[in-house]
Amino acid sequence: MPAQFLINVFIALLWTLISDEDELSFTTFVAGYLVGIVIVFLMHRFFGERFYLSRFFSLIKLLLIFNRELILSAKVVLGHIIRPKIKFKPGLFKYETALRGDWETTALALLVMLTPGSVVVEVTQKGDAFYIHAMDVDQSKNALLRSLKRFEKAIMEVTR
Amino acid sequence: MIKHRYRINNVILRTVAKLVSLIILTLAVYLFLAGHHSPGGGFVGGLVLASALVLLLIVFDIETVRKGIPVDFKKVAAFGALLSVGTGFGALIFGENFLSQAFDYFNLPFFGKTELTTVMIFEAGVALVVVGVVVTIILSISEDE
Amino acid sequence: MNNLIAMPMMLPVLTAIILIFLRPYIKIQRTISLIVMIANIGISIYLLQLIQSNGILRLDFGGWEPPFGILFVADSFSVILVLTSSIVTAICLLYAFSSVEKSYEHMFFYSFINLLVAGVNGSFLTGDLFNLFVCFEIMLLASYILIAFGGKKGQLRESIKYVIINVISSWIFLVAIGYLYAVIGSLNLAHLSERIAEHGQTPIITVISIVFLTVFALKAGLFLYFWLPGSYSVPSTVVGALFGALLTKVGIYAMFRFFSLLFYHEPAITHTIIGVLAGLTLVGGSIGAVAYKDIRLVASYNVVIAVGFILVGLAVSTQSSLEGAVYYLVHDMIVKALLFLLVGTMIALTKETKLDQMSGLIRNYPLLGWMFFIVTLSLAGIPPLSGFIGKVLIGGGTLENGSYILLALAFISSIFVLYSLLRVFLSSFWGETIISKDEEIPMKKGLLIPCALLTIGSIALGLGAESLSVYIQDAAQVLVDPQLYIDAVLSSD
Amino acid sequence: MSILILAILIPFISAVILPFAHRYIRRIHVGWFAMLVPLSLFIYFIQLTPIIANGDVIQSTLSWIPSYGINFSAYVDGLSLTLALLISGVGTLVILYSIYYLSPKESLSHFYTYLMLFMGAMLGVVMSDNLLGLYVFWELTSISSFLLIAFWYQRKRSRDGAKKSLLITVTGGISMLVGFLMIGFIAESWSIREIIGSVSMINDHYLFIPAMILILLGAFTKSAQFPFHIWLPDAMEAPTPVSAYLHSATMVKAGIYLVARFTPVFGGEAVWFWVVTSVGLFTLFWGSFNAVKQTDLKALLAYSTISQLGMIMSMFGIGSAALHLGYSTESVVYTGASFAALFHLVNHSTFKGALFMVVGIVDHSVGTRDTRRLGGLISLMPITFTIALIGSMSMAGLPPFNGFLSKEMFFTAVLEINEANFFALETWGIILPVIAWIASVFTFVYSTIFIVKTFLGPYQEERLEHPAHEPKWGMLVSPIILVVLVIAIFFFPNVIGKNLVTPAMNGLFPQLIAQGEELGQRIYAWHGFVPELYMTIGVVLLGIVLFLTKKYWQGVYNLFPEDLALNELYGGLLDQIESKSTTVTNFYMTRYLRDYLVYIFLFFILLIGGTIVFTGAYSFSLPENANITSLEFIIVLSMAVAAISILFAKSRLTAIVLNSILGFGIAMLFVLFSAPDLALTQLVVETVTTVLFLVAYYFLPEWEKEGNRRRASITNWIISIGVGAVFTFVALAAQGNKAFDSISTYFENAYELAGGNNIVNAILGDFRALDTMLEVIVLLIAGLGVYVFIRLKNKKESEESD
Amino acid sequence: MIEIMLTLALTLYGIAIAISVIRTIIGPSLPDRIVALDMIGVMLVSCIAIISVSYGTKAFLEVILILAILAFISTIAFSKYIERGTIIDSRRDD
Amino acid sequence: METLVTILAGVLVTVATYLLLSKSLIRVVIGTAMLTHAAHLLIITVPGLKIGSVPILGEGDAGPVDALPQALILTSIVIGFAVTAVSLVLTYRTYQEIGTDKLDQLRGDQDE
Amino acid sequence: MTVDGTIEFIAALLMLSGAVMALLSAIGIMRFPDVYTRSHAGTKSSTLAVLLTLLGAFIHFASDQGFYSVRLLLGIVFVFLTAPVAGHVIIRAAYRANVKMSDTTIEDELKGVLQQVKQDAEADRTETGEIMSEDKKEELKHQEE
Ligand code: NA
Ligand code: NA
Repeated sequence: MPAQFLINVFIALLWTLISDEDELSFTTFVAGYLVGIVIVFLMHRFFGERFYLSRFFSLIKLLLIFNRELILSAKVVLGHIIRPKIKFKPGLFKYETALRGDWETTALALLVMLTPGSVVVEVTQKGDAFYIHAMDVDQSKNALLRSLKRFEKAIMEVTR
Repeated sequence: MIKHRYRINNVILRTVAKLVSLIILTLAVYLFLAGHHSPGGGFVGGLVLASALVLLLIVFDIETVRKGIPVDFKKVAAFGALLSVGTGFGALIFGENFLSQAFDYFNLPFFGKTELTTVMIFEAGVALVVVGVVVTIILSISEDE
Repeated sequence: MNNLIAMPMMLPVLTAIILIFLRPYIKIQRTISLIVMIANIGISIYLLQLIQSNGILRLDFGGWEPPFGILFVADSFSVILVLTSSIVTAICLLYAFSSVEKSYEHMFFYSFINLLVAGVNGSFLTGDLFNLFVCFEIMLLASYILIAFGGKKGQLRESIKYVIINVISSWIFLVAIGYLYAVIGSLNLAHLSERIAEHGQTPIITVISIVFLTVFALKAGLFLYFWLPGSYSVPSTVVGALFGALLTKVGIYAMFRFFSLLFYHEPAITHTIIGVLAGLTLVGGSIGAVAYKDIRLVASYNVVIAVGFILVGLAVSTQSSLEGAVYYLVHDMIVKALLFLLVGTMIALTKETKLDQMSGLIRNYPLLGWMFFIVTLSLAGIPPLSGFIGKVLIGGGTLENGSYILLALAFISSIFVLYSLLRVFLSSFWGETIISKDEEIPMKKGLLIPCALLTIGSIALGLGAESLSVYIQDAAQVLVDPQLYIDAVLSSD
Repeated sequence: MSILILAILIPFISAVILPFAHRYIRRIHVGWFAMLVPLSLFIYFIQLTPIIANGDVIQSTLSWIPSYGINFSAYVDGLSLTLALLISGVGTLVILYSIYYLSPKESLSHFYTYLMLFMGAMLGVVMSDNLLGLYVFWELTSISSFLLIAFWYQRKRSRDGAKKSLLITVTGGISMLVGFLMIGFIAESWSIREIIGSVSMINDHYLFIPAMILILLGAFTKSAQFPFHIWLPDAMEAPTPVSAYLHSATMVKAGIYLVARFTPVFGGEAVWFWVVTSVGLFTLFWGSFNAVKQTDLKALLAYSTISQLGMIMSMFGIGSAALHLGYSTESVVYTGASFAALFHLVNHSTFKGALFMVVGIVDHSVGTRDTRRLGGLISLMPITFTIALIGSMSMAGLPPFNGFLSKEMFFTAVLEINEANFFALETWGIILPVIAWIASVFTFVYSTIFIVKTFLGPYQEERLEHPAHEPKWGMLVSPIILVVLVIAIFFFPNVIGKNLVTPAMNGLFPQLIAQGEELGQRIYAWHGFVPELYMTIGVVLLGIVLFLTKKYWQGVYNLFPEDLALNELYGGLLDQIESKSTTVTNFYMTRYLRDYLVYIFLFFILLIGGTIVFTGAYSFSLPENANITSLEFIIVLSMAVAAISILFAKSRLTAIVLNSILGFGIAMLFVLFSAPDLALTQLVVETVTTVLFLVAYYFLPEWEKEGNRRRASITNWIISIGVGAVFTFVALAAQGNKAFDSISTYFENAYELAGGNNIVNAILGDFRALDTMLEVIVLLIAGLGVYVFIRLKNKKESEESD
Repeated sequence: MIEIMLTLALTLYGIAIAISVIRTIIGPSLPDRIVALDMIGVMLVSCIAIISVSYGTKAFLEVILILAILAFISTIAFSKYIERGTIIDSRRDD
Repeated sequence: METLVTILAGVLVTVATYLLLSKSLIRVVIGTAMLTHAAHLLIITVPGLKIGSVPILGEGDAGPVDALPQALILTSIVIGFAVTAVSLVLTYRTYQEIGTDKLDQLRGDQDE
Repeated sequence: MTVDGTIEFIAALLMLSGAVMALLSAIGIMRFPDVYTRSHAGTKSSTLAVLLTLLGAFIHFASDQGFYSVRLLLGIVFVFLTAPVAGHVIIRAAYRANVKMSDTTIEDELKGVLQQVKQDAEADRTETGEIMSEDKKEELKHQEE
């Protein structure tokens, strides 16, 4: 995969030189890079690997999912805040994840935590389960579990 | 010292800290270099650098950090001071007043018109002292039995 | 351009840094430190000559002209003090070689000494208000470390008080700088002086001058000396000697500088206050000097007395009293160093600290005893030793000014000085010899020689007072006539 | 360098050389070398007599600190020469005596070194024209005396005696120095001659009388005048040659000399007359009165000396009256007293020196000086007895000895002054002859006691350390020479009178001499049947009666425990000073940081606040203010609240959290006030500091409730608010009193000047790079220091041993 | 208009900060204070951003970053202190 | 604004002074740190607040504020850090050796 | 309103809404019953507030000065990266330091698991010099109230 990137950079450089301007300019380089992306995408199968930017797209997808969740659950928390009487029922539950490795675990944890209303309190020693504190277990545990699954999938698209 | 009978899985913190400290280090270098024209400079650069190390020390431990950065921070500080004071004495060689700084613009390949100044050396010294001292202090206390 | 002026501060700084790299090599550390001090002595002497021929010298750091940059100003007053401090330090270093533990020497001891000296010399030389603050801090930081060097209980206990009190005084200093900058808008001493003269020393400026006075009073131990006896009696002998000789002098120097260069327009307020404080200091110091049997305390209170005495010279501020004060400063630096070295040596030899626990030492250590006797006389201002001329001139100044109470206090205090030290001499050196020849701790030459050098210094300074007079008159001249200083600094050359 | 200067210096030089001589030339007693010094000096001075007697003076100057007019200017006139001859002459004899007196086991090199120091100093005193030069030597005599008294420093009494003498004489010396400074200040000269020349110009200066009193204090302490005499008896702890030399013949005469020397300056003043005369007279009485009850021969001689010094002093006082009258026939009458004083000065040295040597011989011989154990030595020590007899008869003022002559002249003087009608003498004058006469009676009594108790009566060998025997001849030579002089002077008084005393009068009354007054006198043993003679006869008669009835009236002394009281006063004073000092100092030096900080803050509040009030700095207008946005207001308020909350924080962690809020707040204000660099630095430093606190907390205990008593806490509040108020007030006043624009517009050219756009950075890195460099050093010190603190620990804390 | 909005925003932030300060003071538990402190830090980041906009300067952008970083470090440090009592370990514990 | 900030500085001074007067060394050290803040507020207020833009050439339209006080404060901040570090370590070493951080127990021996 | 004007208005609106979010979060940390729930408001709702504000500022600079501030973007990333970790670490600390959960809490699956861990932690703390005891006393006192 780094090879793809290097090739892309090489193309960009080439593009810059070909453009033959008075000065080396960053915008030309960017343009060259964009051109390179197209070229590399077309040819990535020759390298027998995934197109290196597909991870990038997955990442963007992950972000989008996340943003949706973020806004949704922010609404929930804010709702609790402005409600005249506080009547949610917090709780601490265990969630076993399919993700493995430091980066995956971390990413999922970050997402869980960024989602308002849920915090990872502990990670098990093996790193295969989280203890999550949810602000309102009663109402949103299921919703939370659902978004967790979505996150897991999205993360795996990026990392694997 | 503490015998760790229970273990904390610090994976989240450590993973993020690695990433974050990279960002901080980059920022530190940036601040150092940019200082002449925008906020920053030797002090801030050094301090930020030091704070990155502090973060690593908190999140990891002295042993790990020492392995990662095997330098004597006292010497780093001293070397920094030597640089700073050295530029002071350096001016004498050129028959200038003590601590006279010189700057000029040069055309360098790839960088274009670049300003090179002895203040850079001076400030590098400052930064090194700051890093060296902050880390020395924190390490000294933390390592005390 | 007189880069030489920077050297008394910069050489020690550079040395201190280099010594860090030479940590394992004690011999080299010692040699370099000593060489640097000797170099400083040479430089100072040369500068004194240069000032005689060329007038006040200055060095604009980085070539930035005053009042914009920082500069060092070398007039006779400051250079005389630099010279004396270099001499004292060089001699104290000699003493250190034979007295300081190896483990200390491995712990950057000489770096700290160099830095202390750098701070002191910088304070003497700088012509910039804020830079003075920074130089103070260098000196103080080094002193914070040195006072507790070794980490003994007593040292820690006293040093923490010393540090806190100095932190507070530094804070007041900073605040005072802020105040003055708010009103005058400059940091260059000469420029400040010029502007104050132009604007007049308005009430607020007088108030600010008192804020400065508070700072320097704390540093010098003028009236606010209560921190001093405790702190000065805990560090190791050499450090104690350097403290006794140098530290309060910096505060005193600053007071002289500020109240002769900047705030000299309302002497009825400022100088009167200084006079009252000096008088009270003399009283308190005198009482303290005879109050205790711990010889380190006796020595420390003697420091206090000297502060009061010298400040009488400033309170009076006549040409004569100022000359006397400069003489007395030089004398006191040398003799106080000697006193502290002797006291430390006594303690090291007997393992006792109280004068009634020692007896008959003169049999065991005759030279030590006689040097103590000489130091006693010298501090009491007995001629022809070094304290005499300063005393005479300050006394003369008080007469010119009609300050009879100060005159009386100043001279009565020297009786207390005499009595306090005589007590030590009589009880510790004379009397039955209780240390037999076999249990006697042998006296190292390395301890004796530095003391002897200082003793000779005191005698030489007394007998050879004339040789210094031209420089000292010049020094006082600048204090009397600030325009000399201003012209030297603000003229572009 | 002239021979004169050399004469003063030779003793000092030999003081340095003698120890070496002692060390390397073992076979010859070092005293012989030492004796050469005064001997040669004596010869030198003798050959000056004709010149001086001629009315000439010799002078020579050795520059010391010419810039301040402080020099050693030797000036020899009759007065100086008289004393110089005494110093060198008696010196020679004393050293000769000491060679036999001191055991070679003693630390001879020290002894002679001190003695030489003393001799040089003494010569310096009597020959200095420069006041400060005189003072130098003056103090040197005190110091060498101190060293000599404590020659046997292992003895507590020696040390105490030495200490007492040093304290009293140096205190007097310092007082005298102040007097010198005053007189020098008003006369604008350090030269005694020049001062004398300008007396008429300076004598109505308001410092004139204070200067006189201060100088007299110096003279009185040195000459053991009442009430400062208490050091002299204790000084008898010194080896006897020292007592003979310093404490009777020479050093104590320094004060007398000073009075004589300053007579032309202060002489015309009533204060001078009365102080000198009455102190002298009372001392005369008190010394003689107390001498009678002494049982130690040396103590007896000490009090006798005190008494005799008082007598000389009073005569100088009386003589000074002449200057009040100026040039007139009457004045000669009074100058006679001074003449007598000078004459007695010489006489006293001869007989008293001899007597001291006798005591030394007796002591040496039988091992005691206690009159209660002595007696009957006449047969065993006839030569000694003869010497003693001559000496004490002279002391008692009997013919045919020199003491008689001077005492008669003394009587004449007191009788004459009784007649005077100035200085309120009409009323008080009669006291003078009365006291003089009474004192002479007691003098007769103790002189008799000296002889009778020692040499007559029963010989009680069992009470002595050794059986009595005559000493070696060497020890007798000196006293014999002295008593020969005692007799010789009686028969040929005018040799002294004409060659020494008359020229010396020049020194006292130069004004009168200048006007042609003839002050020389011929001395006669026989005046005819004049009141003086009757007085002497009365003295003898009453003296014998008193001696014989001594045991009946001795109880009188119990009524006068004052002498003891004076000594107790001295001892008590020292003890009181020490203990009160300890109490006072302990009272405020509590070694408690809080108290020290209270002092600092009170000082800050009172002094600065006081100055504000005093100078009127309180009236000012507030500076022009920028607007306050709500965010700013909230931030400021939050900071204030957070800060105050720290005071109430129950845990240290809370405190540090609140402190972090402050840090954030400050950084925020820096942002608001357009200081990005500061904000950056503040933030990082704050964080690192916090981390530091947390690291250190690990080692420190949780903080406890302060548990202050209510009062302490109220005090704390008052002080805190006071400091805050003063700080704020001055700050506002300073801002409201802006007088000049800042210099910093210059830095706005940072780009052209230093090649940087960031002005703050340009200042730090270039314009004020020195600050930055040094600040880095500060940081370095802190870093290394922390390392040292932690690494350098006492392995085994052996508490407090250095 | 925009200026008013910015001022309003700053005021709201100010109030939020004030509330957080109160939480820091009243606690009651130490983690409560840390939560509030962390929040103050993050809100200040926003404030500085707004101030930069309203002052029209880019000079504070570094401050924003640094503040974010340091708030994080402080929080980590405090938390570790609460958790363990020591914030810097000498040796690896895993 | 200037007056407000100055008063804030005054409040900080008051609080700091109160802390300095306490027995516990840690309180005292915190007090010293707070004093420094007050001094900095004072100095930054000196040239007048919000009358210029940031002292970076080319930033903002108004002329730059007086940069000198800022430079001074920067120096002082760093020095303050150094001092705090030293006093903190001294405090802890004192506690370690003597076993108390209470100043009233740190008086030491009386001579007599 | 011009395009630029509109964009700037949007930017300002973003910032303002961020401010509103922040205020709400602040109210949250006042109102919520225990530290665990407060942290939800504190560390995360405020994250959103920052996101909005910084975005607004970014847009403003981009449109107003044509300046695309990498630093602002980096700031956003940074906050996103660190805020949750901070929350996690605080909560974990609170939990391990035995800060009580509110009474309304309905489940605690970690309780049993961490029982042992807590005991160990307890033992460690006492071993390290009762550092925490005072802090904890205070907490307990507060919770009793
Ligand atoms: Na003793
Ligand atoms: Na003793």
